[in-house]
Parts: sequence; C-alpha cells; structure tokens
Amino acid sequence: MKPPVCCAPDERPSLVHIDCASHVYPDGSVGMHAMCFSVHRGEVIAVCGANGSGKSTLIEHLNGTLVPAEGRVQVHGETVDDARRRQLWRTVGVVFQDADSQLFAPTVIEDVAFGPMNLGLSPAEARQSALEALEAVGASGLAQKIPAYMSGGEKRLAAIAGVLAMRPEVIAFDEPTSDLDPVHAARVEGLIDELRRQGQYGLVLSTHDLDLAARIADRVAILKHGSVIANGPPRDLFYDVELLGGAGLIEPRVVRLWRELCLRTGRDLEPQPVTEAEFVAALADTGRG
Amino acid sequence: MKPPVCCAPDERPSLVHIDCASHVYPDGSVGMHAMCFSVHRGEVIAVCGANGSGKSTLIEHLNGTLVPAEGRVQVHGETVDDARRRQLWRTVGVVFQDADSQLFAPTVIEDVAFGPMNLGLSPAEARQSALEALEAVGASGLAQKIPAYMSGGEKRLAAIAGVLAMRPEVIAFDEPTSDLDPVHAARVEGLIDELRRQGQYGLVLSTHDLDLAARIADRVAILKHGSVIANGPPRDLFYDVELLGGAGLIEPRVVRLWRELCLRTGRDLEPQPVTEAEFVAALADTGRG
Amino acid sequence: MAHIHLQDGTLPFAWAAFWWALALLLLALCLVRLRRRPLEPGRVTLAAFCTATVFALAQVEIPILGGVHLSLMPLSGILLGPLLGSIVALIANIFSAAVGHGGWSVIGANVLVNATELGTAWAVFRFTAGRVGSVFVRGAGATFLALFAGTLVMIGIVTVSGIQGVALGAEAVAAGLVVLGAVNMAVGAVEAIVTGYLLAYLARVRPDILGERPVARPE
Amino acid sequence: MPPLRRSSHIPDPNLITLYAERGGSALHRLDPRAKVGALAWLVVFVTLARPTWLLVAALAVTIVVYLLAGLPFRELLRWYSIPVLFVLSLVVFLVWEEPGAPVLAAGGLVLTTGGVALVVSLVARALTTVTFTLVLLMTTRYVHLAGLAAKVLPSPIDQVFLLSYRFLFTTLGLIDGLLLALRARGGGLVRGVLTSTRLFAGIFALSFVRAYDRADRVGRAMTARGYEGRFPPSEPLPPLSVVQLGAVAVAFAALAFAVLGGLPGFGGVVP
Repeated sequence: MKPPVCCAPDERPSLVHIDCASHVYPDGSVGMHAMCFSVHRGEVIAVCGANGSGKSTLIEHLNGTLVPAEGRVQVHGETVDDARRRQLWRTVGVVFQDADSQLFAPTVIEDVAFGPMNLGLSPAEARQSALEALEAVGASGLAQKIPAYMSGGEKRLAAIAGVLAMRPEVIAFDEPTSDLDPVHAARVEGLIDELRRQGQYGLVLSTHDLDLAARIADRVAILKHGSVIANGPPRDLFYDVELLGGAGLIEPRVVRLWRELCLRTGRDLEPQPVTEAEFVAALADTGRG
Repeated sequence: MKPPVCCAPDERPSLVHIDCASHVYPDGSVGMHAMCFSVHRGEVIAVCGANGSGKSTLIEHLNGTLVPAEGRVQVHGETVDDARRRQLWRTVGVVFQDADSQLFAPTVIEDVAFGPMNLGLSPAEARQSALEALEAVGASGLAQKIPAYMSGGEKRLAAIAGVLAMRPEVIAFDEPTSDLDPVHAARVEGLIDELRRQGQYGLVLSTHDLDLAARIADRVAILKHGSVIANGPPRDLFYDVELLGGAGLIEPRVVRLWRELCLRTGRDLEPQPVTEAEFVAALADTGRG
Repeated sequence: MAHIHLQDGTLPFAWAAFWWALALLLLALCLVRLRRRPLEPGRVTLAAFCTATVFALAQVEIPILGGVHLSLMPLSGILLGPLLGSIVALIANIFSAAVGHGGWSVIGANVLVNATELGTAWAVFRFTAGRVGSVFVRGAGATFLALFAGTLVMIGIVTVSGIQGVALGAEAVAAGLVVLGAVNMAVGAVEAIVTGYLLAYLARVRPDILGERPVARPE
Repeated sequence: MPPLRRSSHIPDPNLITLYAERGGSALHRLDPRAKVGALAWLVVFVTLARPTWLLVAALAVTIVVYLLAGLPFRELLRWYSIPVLFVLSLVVFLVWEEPGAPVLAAGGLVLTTGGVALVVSLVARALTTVTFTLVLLMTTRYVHLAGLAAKVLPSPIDQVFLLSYRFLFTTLGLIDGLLLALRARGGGLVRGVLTSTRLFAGIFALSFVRAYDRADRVGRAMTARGYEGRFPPSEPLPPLSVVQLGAVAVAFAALAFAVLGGLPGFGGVVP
C-alpha cells in the first residue's frame, strides 16, 4: 500500500477516518483522490460540492459499500482490514438519496426490521426495534404502509428509521432534503437536529444546499474533484466567494442578501450572518443601533 | 360528457386549456378533480403544490400522455378529439422531473434527434435540428456523450434540448431544478428566463420551490388535492400564510425574512418584496428613507 | 430456470441448426397471429420491460451447477400470453448470448424450452381462473408446472442432440442431465413461490399490470 | 458519474456503449454488417472445428483482435468467469472416462488426456465467440446496431428489441440500487433468498412494480415526444463495404469447402 496522503491526523478521537489515495471507477472516472476525512461523535459535518464532486463516493466509502483502491479506513483509530470492512455497515448507517432503492421490503415495518435482523436480533426483537425507530422519527403511522405508495417525505422518514433501528455510531445522509417538499424538508431537518442534540452520533450530510449546511452543520467540508479543498465552520467558508465558485457552489442565500445589502448601503460585512436568524438579528440590531 | 366544471373562461386566447372534472389513476387514486388551467403565449406559469398535489398529473394532461377521465383539452380554443389528442405532443413539450426516464437513447445526439424524427424530418434534418437545440441550451459538447456518465445537470440540459428540438408552442418543466447543484440550477433557470424573453413559448413549471417561482413566474397556480386553489401573481399569493400552509407549502425565504424583520422592527409589510432583488431594494430604501 | 446454459460449440452443428429452424418456425407463427391486430403501445412496453427484467435478473446469479437464477419465463407468459412471450424469449436469449451467457447457436433450442414454459404457465394460469381462488396458488402452481415441462424439454433436446466430443453414451449424458434437472426443479420451487407471491401482490396492488379491473388503492 | 458496483463478471452495458462510442480503432471503422457476418462465421467455425489446437488458436486470434480494438483486457478476464463456469459445471458430469492416458484418478473416476482436451476445446469454443461478440458490441456505435436491428428484425420484434435494450439500463440500475441498499444494512441477495424466501419474494414483487413504473415512465416520456411504435435511428448505416463482405463470404466458402471436402479436423455437418 502507498503511504497515506493524509492531512495531519486530527487530535480528537475519530469514529471513522478515511484516508484514500485514490478511487477510480471502471470507466476511468476518478471518484476520490487524496481524500482525508474524519467523523467525530456529536458533530454534524456537511459535505458540500457540485454534482460529481465525490460526495456520494465518499459516503459509500464510509460504510464500506465501496473500498478505496489505494488507502485505508479507520474505525476508532484502528485500520480495518477487508473482513472488518465488510462489517462497516454496523458502525455507519447511510440514508441514501434515492429513498426508492433504500426501501425495498413490501411494508415499512419489514423494511425497518431488516437491518436489526441482520444484526442477529430475533424477529420479535427486530420488530420491537423497528417500531421504536419509527416512533423516534415520528412515523409510527407508516408501519403497515407499502413504500411504493408513500410520498417522498414519508419514504425519507422510513429510510431514516431503517438506519436508526440498527443503532449505528455514524449516520450519513446523502442529500437528505433535496427532493422533498418544504414541509417534509423541514421535518427531516428537525430530525437531524434532534439527533445532533442527543450527542451520541457522528452525523454526516452531503448537500449542495449551503443554506441547509449553514443552519445545521458544525463543520463544513467542501469537495471538488474527489478531494476536500476546504474544511471549517460555515462562517469561515461561506463568505469566501472564490472558494465556493471554484467548487461549483453558490453562496447561501442569506450571505448573498447580506453582501448585496452591505454593498448598497455601505455597511460592514461583520457580523457575517449565515443563517436567517442571524441575518434578521443583525439587521434588527443595525436598525436599532 | 359532464358539463365542464371550469372557471369563467379566460379572455386572452390560450395556447392550451384544460378543463377536467376528474382524473382517476388505474390504481384508484385521484390525480385531478375540478381542474381548470390555461397557458398563454409569452408567460411563465409556476404550478406550486406539495408532493402528491397533482402537479405531474396536470403536466401529463397538457401534452396528452394522460387523458382526462371526464373533461376536455382545448388547443387554440378548439376542443381536441381523441385523434388530435394523440398529436398534442407536437404542441406541448414536457421536460420530465426524472431526466433518466426521459433520456432513452444510449447517446445524447440520438436522444435529442428522436423527437424531430417522429415529426417526420429526415435523419439528416433531425440531426441538424438536434445539434441546434443542443447549442441553444449551451450543451453542444454533450452530443456524443452517454447519459449514464453525465451529471444530473448535464442530463437536464440534454432533456431540455430534446424538447426544444421539436419546436413546441408550450414547454412544461416538471421540477426543473429540484435535484440540481446550484450552478446547474442557475443555468437551467437562466435558460427558462431566456425562453421567456424570446416570447414565442408558453412556459409552465411545476415546483415546490417558491423562491424560484417568485423569481421567474408571471403567474402562480397553487394546487391541492388535484385542484387549483389559488391563481395570481406571486406577490398576491406569497404573503398569504394560511393559503400556503394549507397547501403544504412554505413561504419563500425572502418573504419569511421580510416578515420576521418587519415583526422585529415594527416596519410595515409593504412593499412586500418576493425576490431577493426586491428585498435588497426595499431594505436599502428604508435605510435611506 | 430450465434454461440451457450451453456455450457455442457444445451442440453439434446439425442439431443446433435444426433447433434454430424449429424456433424460427414457431416465431413466424407467433408473428403471423400477432400481426392480425395492431399492437397497443402499452403491450410493447410491458413486453420490453419483461425482456429487460428477465435479462437483468439472470445477471444476479448463484454460480452453482451451470448457474442458477430465476428465469421469469412463466411470469412473462402469464403477463403477456405465449405469442408476445415467445418474442420476449427470443430477445432475452439474444441479449444473454451477447454477454456470453449462453451461446448464439443454442438460442434456437432455448427459445423452444422457454416457449414451453411460457405456454404452460399461461395455459395453467388461465385454466385455473375462477376454479382456484388464490392467485398465489394459481401463479405458483402454473410456474412450477411450467418449469417442470421446460426441464423435460431441455433434457430431451440435449439428450437427442448429444454434446460434441463426449464419448459417454446417451444414457450417461441423460443421467447427468437428470441430476441437473433435479437442481433446476429445486430452484424452480423457489421461483414458483416468488412468482406466486408477485402475482398475488400485483392482483392486490396493481391489477392494471395483470390486465384486470382497477380497484381502490389499499393502504 | 455512476458508481458501477454490479458484480464485475457481467459486462456492463454502459461500459460497452462507452467503448463503442469513444473508440477509434480500425475495428471501429469496419462495416457493422461484416462484423456480424464474421461473428456468424466464428460460431459455425467453432461448432465444426475438431482439433483442440485449432480451437485454442482461434481463441488466441480473437483475443488479439480484441486487444487491437483497444478494449480492456482485465475486464475481459473478469467477464470470462461466467462462460467458463457454465462449461465446467456441464463437463463435471461428462469429462470422466474419456479415452486417453489417465492424468488424474479420484474416487474411482479417471480423468484422461482425452478428458482434458475435451474441457479445453469446450472452453476455447465458448470464449472465442464470447470474445468476438464483445468486439462487435464494443466497436459498433449504437445507431449502427439499432439500424441493423431495425432492418433485419420484423415488426414487432424490432420494437420490443430496441425498447428492451433501453430498459436494460434502467433495470440493471435498479438492481444496482437494490443490492447497494441491501449491503448497506448487512443483507445479501443470494443469502436472503435462501434464508428468508418470503421476505425476498416481497422485495422482488416491490422491485418489479417499481421497475415497471420506471419503464412505464420511459414509455410515456417517449410518447410525449411522438413515439408511435417506430424507433428510427437518426443516422443511416455506413455504406456497404463490398470488400469486407466479400471477405466474409470467402471465409464461409472456405469453411464449407473444408467440411464438405472432408478436410481432416472438420467433422461433418451431421454428427
């Protein structure tokens, strides 16, 4: 194996750490290269990048459905070998972007119980676990429904329950709200926030909606061509037009509005609001001041 | 046939007019009922509603892939019979939400030329027409590409070219930007705006992104349970919290910000900005005033 | 699953040609009958969908004893009837040959095996309508009988044709094939359950695909 | 970019299309009719030719042709696994007791040189046509393949053929997604079918309906652009190459001469 290309190791103990020199798909396209990425307990990391920047590839490496061509995956600081890599699904749950392919069983309850069954629980325990998970996402009513005839938002909730039921340490959400209507998007966002507050998970979400990232993420990793090109709190990154533009992203709406307003009125960019609440507070302050 | 349930007919000559008492799917679910909807040349209509409110059903009635169980479709004021209904695709082009289901040929050029071939053009003319359409959407470089290896944004552009190549009078976009990254979303939005400026098309777009609707639509139709429950310019509808909430929608971000700001600072809601530009202008004005 | 996974060069030339000729004759008859009435686009879509699904599922393979997978031919027969079903069989076999999943020269023989399955399944499913209440039982029974018939035809074809360069007598070859056939039928039992379940599900949730009357959607 | 996750021993239609559309080798420029003719010739040839060395030589030549077309060798080796498996699983019943010197004896069964030659010939025959089929598919552009199919196949076979070719990509994609989702939660298809048949019958039923709906959407999207049962390719076939087709004809004539003339190494047409 080549020496790891990784950045200096993070001080904090990480739940999962990926250190991948390269991953190339059979058609020759590069999925990741020189990727270094860690997830810690209790934090929400937003992985932001344009379509094709490697977000989904990264997430699939996190739970072992893809394997780095060159590089390694560490769980709790230990490098996992091939056998354990196949067990990564126990540590990392993924809520896929396409809920249709995630919900495969004929009824929601069977689907949510599928993971616990694979963990070795008895059918009765698995069902219990599934019901609890559905309750945790506020979707107990869906248990007997047929996934094909649920709305996109209901499917997403059921998919999240399916992952929660396995009690993973890390949960990765691939574009959790992109195709939902606003009401369901808000509900899923609230759910992620709730999980963060519980403090026991490492949460990763891939998104190109920077407004969402600004509202919900403690840390943002910006991806381009399969590498992390910037990493830090939203406020540090989202006022860097050049960085975002280079990554095929557009600054959050709040940032754009604030910047334009400051330009028109000659105001200073400070306090650099990134969420709506901060924006309104900043404006109200100035109005008062 | 039952008497039409329609609203008073619009004064302006419409390109396509739908007047549908009901449409029930083979599995028994109701897709539309008491729906009255017109498209006029040169305008952009945003059809807004939650998942399952009937947006896609409406769009498929526009071009005849679905047929009202009870009701009628008029083109240029004339009711179309069954034979002509099968020709509706010549008048109305649809860009489907799921670009994957729209692109069916293994190469882009072959796909875009499919419509023109069906219009009766010779292979050489059809190819020419396809190349022009690809150029019009700024995607000439995609001609020889394979859809499977393209990003979501590129697929969307190719799908739009496939519809443009048929020179329809009405173009309907089903959720044109929902799953695109911001750069491609902006590009598609710019493209729709460009088509509007050309003035020769009637443009329909279904979306639950009210910010998009506010920026781009002349008129908004709000759908709920398969009926239009409100119809008018964005500014008239988007400050009506009750209406939007009842339809499972959330007010545009700009409206929310403005409302919150007014609440905090005791300002009047006028001039009710709905786009970012209006918002900044209103704020700058107040700042100056 | 009765499906001859023989590669090119396994059957002798004359026999391969003979089965091809027989299959083409059968297909020609199907075409003549099909063309009597214009085909609805929806039927073409369903036929093409069945073809793609048959092929795609054949790629999810349990690689034991010549490759074990669901054939879905009985299902295609039930959904499409034997005429359109035979066309599905032809094209699915062409696709399979194109990826090295069986040879070009055995397509003829395979079409005959598959047509047996399609026809049997369709006939049994139709015959039991109104006589047997449970769609699951009808579907599973039709599928199992169809696969059994197909296996018999397969054993017959290979025994009659012989395998090139093999010194063993026909009886020994047939004995080997009977073992293969037994394995086929074990998988056939699984396919029967799966097909029966699928048909029962379609009858409940999407009767339109089965070509039956629409009902209100169950929750 | 689509992660290609499917079991890698199956040729991926997207990858095949990629090579067919992008490649620029001499093979890519040949008349597609001549390539189809050459494939037909090879099928007949491997069926009639007897000597093991000749069959192995045919395979070697075909592989060289494959490489000259600029196609990926490592993928080819992976794709070989299924046809080789088919042959081996068949001969496991038939390979014993062939005439020849014993090579290996196990539990009363004797593997002879004749038995080994049988295995080698059957494998060589199988892989020769598999390899050239891939050459044909991976060096011929879609418009030309579709054009040929539309010309040769009678209606409605041509329609079902071309439409199902399109649906292949959809259904294979759905299976990919399903396998991924199963694996992400610790499940597996093969194991699942064998251990919990009922649940997997349900999974299959749901996937079937979903795939059908997807296919139906494709169908409606086509209707929306005027599809009425015709599926015309937008580019005519390249002009007929008399030289190339002539070469194929000569090859067929030579084969017929070898067989009918009783050239050693070629069995008769009738066994």
